Amino acid sequence: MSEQPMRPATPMLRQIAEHRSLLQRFMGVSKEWKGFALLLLGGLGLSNLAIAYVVIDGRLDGQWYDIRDLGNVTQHLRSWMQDEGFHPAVPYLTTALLGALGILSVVGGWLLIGSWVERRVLAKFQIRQGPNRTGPFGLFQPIADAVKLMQKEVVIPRVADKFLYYAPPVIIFIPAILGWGPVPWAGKMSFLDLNVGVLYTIAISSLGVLGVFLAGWSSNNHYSLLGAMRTVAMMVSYEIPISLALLAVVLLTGSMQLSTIVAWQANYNAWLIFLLPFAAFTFLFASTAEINRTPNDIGEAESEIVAGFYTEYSGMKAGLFMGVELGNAILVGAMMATFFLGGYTMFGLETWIPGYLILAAKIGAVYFLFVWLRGTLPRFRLDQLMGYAWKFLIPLSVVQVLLVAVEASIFARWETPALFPLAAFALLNLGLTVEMVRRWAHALGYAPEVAQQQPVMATAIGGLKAAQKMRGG
Amino acid sequence: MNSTAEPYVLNIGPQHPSTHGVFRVRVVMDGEVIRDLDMIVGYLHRSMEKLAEERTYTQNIPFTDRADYLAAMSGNLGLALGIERLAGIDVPERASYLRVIFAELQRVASHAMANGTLVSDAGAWQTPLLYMFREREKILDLFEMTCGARLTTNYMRAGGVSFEPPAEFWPALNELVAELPGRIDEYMELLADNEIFLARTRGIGIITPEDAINGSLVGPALRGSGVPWDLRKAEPYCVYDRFDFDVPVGTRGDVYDRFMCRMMETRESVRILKQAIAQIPPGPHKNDVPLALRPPVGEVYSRVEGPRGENGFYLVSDGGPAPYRFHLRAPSLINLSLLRELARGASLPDAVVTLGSIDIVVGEIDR
Amino acid sequence: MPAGPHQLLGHRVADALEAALPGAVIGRHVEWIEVRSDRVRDVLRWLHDSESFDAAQLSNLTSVDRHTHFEVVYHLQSLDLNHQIVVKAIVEDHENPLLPSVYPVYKGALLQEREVYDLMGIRFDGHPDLRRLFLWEGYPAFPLRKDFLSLGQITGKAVNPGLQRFPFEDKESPDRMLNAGNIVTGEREASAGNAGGSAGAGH
Amino acid sequence: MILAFFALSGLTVASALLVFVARNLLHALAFLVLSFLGMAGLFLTLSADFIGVAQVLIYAGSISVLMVFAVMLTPLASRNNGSTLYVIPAMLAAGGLASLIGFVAIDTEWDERKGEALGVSDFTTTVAGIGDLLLGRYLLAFEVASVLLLFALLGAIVLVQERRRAGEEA
Repeated sequence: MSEQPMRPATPMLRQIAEHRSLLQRFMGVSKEWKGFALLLLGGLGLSNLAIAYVVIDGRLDGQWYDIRDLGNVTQHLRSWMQDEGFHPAVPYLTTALLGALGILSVVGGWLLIGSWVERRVLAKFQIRQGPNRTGPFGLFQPIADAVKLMQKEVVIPRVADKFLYYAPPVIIFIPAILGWGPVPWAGKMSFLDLNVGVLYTIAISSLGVLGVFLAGWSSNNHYSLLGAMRTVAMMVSYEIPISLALLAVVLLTGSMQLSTIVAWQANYNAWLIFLLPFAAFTFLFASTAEINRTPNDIGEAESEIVAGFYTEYSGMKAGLFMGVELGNAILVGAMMATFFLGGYTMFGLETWIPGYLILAAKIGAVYFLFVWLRGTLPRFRLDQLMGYAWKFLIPLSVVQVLLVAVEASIFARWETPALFPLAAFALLNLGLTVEMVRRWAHALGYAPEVAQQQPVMATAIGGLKAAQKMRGG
Repeated sequence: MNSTAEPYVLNIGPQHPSTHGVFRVRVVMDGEVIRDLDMIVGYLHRSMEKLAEERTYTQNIPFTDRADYLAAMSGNLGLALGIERLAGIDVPERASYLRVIFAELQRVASHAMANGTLVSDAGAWQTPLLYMFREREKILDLFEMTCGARLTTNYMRAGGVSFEPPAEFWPALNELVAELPGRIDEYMELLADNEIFLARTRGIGIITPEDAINGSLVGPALRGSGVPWDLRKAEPYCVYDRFDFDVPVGTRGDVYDRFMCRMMETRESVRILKQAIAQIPPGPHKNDVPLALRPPVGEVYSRVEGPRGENGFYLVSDGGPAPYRFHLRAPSLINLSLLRELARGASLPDAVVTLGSIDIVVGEIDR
Repeated sequence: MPAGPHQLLGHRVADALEAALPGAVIGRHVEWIEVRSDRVRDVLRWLHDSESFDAAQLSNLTSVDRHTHFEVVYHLQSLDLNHQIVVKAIVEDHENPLLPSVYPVYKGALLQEREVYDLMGIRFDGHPDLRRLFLWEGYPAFPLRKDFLSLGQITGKAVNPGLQRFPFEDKESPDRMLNAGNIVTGEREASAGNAGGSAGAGH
Repeated sequence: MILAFFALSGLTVASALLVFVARNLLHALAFLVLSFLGMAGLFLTLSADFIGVAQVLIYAGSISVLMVFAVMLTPLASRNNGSTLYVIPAMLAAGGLASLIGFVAIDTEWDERKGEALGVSDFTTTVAGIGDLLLGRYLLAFEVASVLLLFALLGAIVLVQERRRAGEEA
């Protein structure tokens, strides 16, 4: 062995040794640029101070240029149109189109960047780089992918049911976009503030089943059909826990309107995830089943049934299915944030930061959780998942609904500051959830293997006799 | 399951994410349950055994790279040992140690691949696989330093090994050996107590020790069933009798046991590596052996404990420069003898995991 | 002597076999014993059941073409006693080699016997599923036989019975693939030919 | 509003017709779902948002899946609409029903509320109103329906269990 420093011995090791991190590259830039960056930061800080003054002063509230709530803009626009004396349909249509455009740009923008985010985050979990060649940080990767997918030949199986084969990639997108309707992005910023918002959400999510089934059936492929039947069975089963979890939310807040649910959480400064931990878990878990994400992605378990219900789709049709998965993931993130994480509010922070940014951050957090799960967990089996829904989530959810009904009636009649009953409910629900889960799991005969039966170490070799001796001893 | 449902045929492979190569299985399914299974191999058949009859013994060593391409070193070693025994060639001591070191490194790399793909089959989207690839990459770097190739190493020769490792090799090896136990702990934390992984692998694909022995299973598939059989101890080749190591043996014979056996074997390999690095003597790495070797008339069945089990080489010599008959006992193929019995009545996800736990390499099945 | 370190010497095995199954052993060698091909299943079953030999595992099964006859070589392994026994079955009939399958004794022979049948053309009587393994049904030759054209002789005289058409391809309608295996709805048919299962989805 | 009404009713009626015309059972199912959705849209134009959403949830979402399973799990189901001898009685029954509905439709005085424009405020609290009615005035009917459904559920479970036991014996 020589004393001099070792040269990397293989080309790849040499490449790794020569690679500079982002920080190193930043430290390498010239002094002038650093000073410029510092100046820029200072300017930003000063302008923020000016904005803060206006906000505290209160003269910003409700102005059309108050971008903390984009609803102000449309409100002013509508009142201006009514003042001008347009036909009553014009302001209606204009605002409707604006809102639709907003939703479409959210979903479309996400499709443009989502796959990059997912692959990049997943890559960090998997100690690799992820796409980093196309554009800055690989940001143009989704565009390149889309271009590639569109150029690809769309192969249609000869025995496929042509009529039904074309429809699903479109059908499946409908719920992913319609679902955004009732989501409140800020106080006045919700496209369709239905007073049956919760019901609407459930109804829309149940529509996705049809697209999946038709895709699987019309492809005329066993993998597709297996995937479709798995997905349909799972979606139907997990709709019930979702409904029960949301029923608990509705009982406690006393409204099915999404904006009211958010306002309730903001009013009492209590996120529902603290009050209803089991409902939040149920919703999250069941949602992963609904949208086919790990650990519940059995509908497209690639190690078993290739790509599940869209095995036979190629080119942009397959791309649409993948895009819908991305879209659904943030839709579920929005629902989770709205129902359980306080929506666009953040304990008063929404006065300072636009509510839609807060909601986007929460969606991002939930989405990050999804990617984390995908990067960590193996997948369940179909029977395990169905058993989990029917034997575990549904009975416990029913119990929880009863409990919440009692709590809600107490809450409505108790004349104290809301903090006390809510804190009591939070503690009670958490404790009861843990106890309930423990007991029910015990009753179902599930016992975690405390002492794992690891392989034993044999020092001598042998055959069947040795094996029997080891097993007996 | 509804028994009146019509069974249907599902064609898994040759291009399928879970068949680990061009391996094809036709299964008759009833809903999600497999009723019958037929495996169809040969997509990668190169008739190595026939080709080998036209080549000299040394020229045949590269074939063993291409047979089990995830454990080229073990294949090299088995054939080299066979040729040496057939022709009566001595090996320098240093070469024996180098062989042990490389064979054990290869075992670590191959087990990392096997366990990673098994967990991938269970649905963890590539994370464990890529974690295990990290160590495998380092090992392949070591191979590349030494003999210039990463997979098809062609490293062992009759009478020694082809190259002395370069100076960079030893510090890199020491570093790897020092960090491997921590990495293995990391995987154990990630997987061994993971509830979902346990639910997917505990009690699935159980092979009894009787079946395992009778079905000619070898390697981790045999040891996972509870049979303490390891050729490194049973028939110590090279210098394995000088090392202190244990044989991990499963208790139930299910997928999880086979997985854990591989994990723990990796630990034992690290133990062996440490001892080998400490003991390795100086000296030549190779004895001079004529290229066109003409062993005397006779036959030999040499075998080594490869990552997938008994890598056997049956060589028949008629006194010429090429073997009269060259047979490669492929553990991947023979371990599949019980596949049909295991898969019948299992559900499709279970069968996929079971196949993953047997750990096949299609290049070796088809040869 | 290139015997394995734990290989039992042929004489000891041959003596014991002679006592138990007279007439089965036709040749003895230092390393192996040679047995009559029609008695090979009895021999292996006896070795498998015997306490003192305990040949629990069929470690390896292969065959050698000796121009005039075939040798089928069985490497038996006792795990408990840690020794190896080599048994060779001499198949005299070079035209139509046939010997009993040892699948009833060793399940591990399932694929190994199929491989020998595929590449060497030795048929095993009593094998449950004797089909080609690597090559396809109907491939006209057995490549490991010594009379199969090898690379050195490829120029000139004989015609190489290699690929004439893609395996499983139906000549009449080129875009239909015949079934490679012969399983149809769960029942394995006795004949080794194709038995058109459902090619597409069964709707 | 008129435009929406005609578009939605056109969709509903056309897809309902296509349900009968389609030879393929699953095509018919797809059209049926489309028809359900059109109906839900009609409810929404009538400001009955609860019923509209419930229509989507129950009919388009759940009943259709039920039908899908019924079609898929029926052994040896011929998945085509075959021509059968039931055509003539079915036509007669359908004609009778249509004439009944037509008679009622013609007989009804549709002009009853003419001139009284219904304000939006009349419909703001349909959900609360429905809830009040269900758990107040129509409590008995509501409870009877719940019990009926519960028994149906239990009955289904019992039926499935019986069949499994019989299958095990055989």
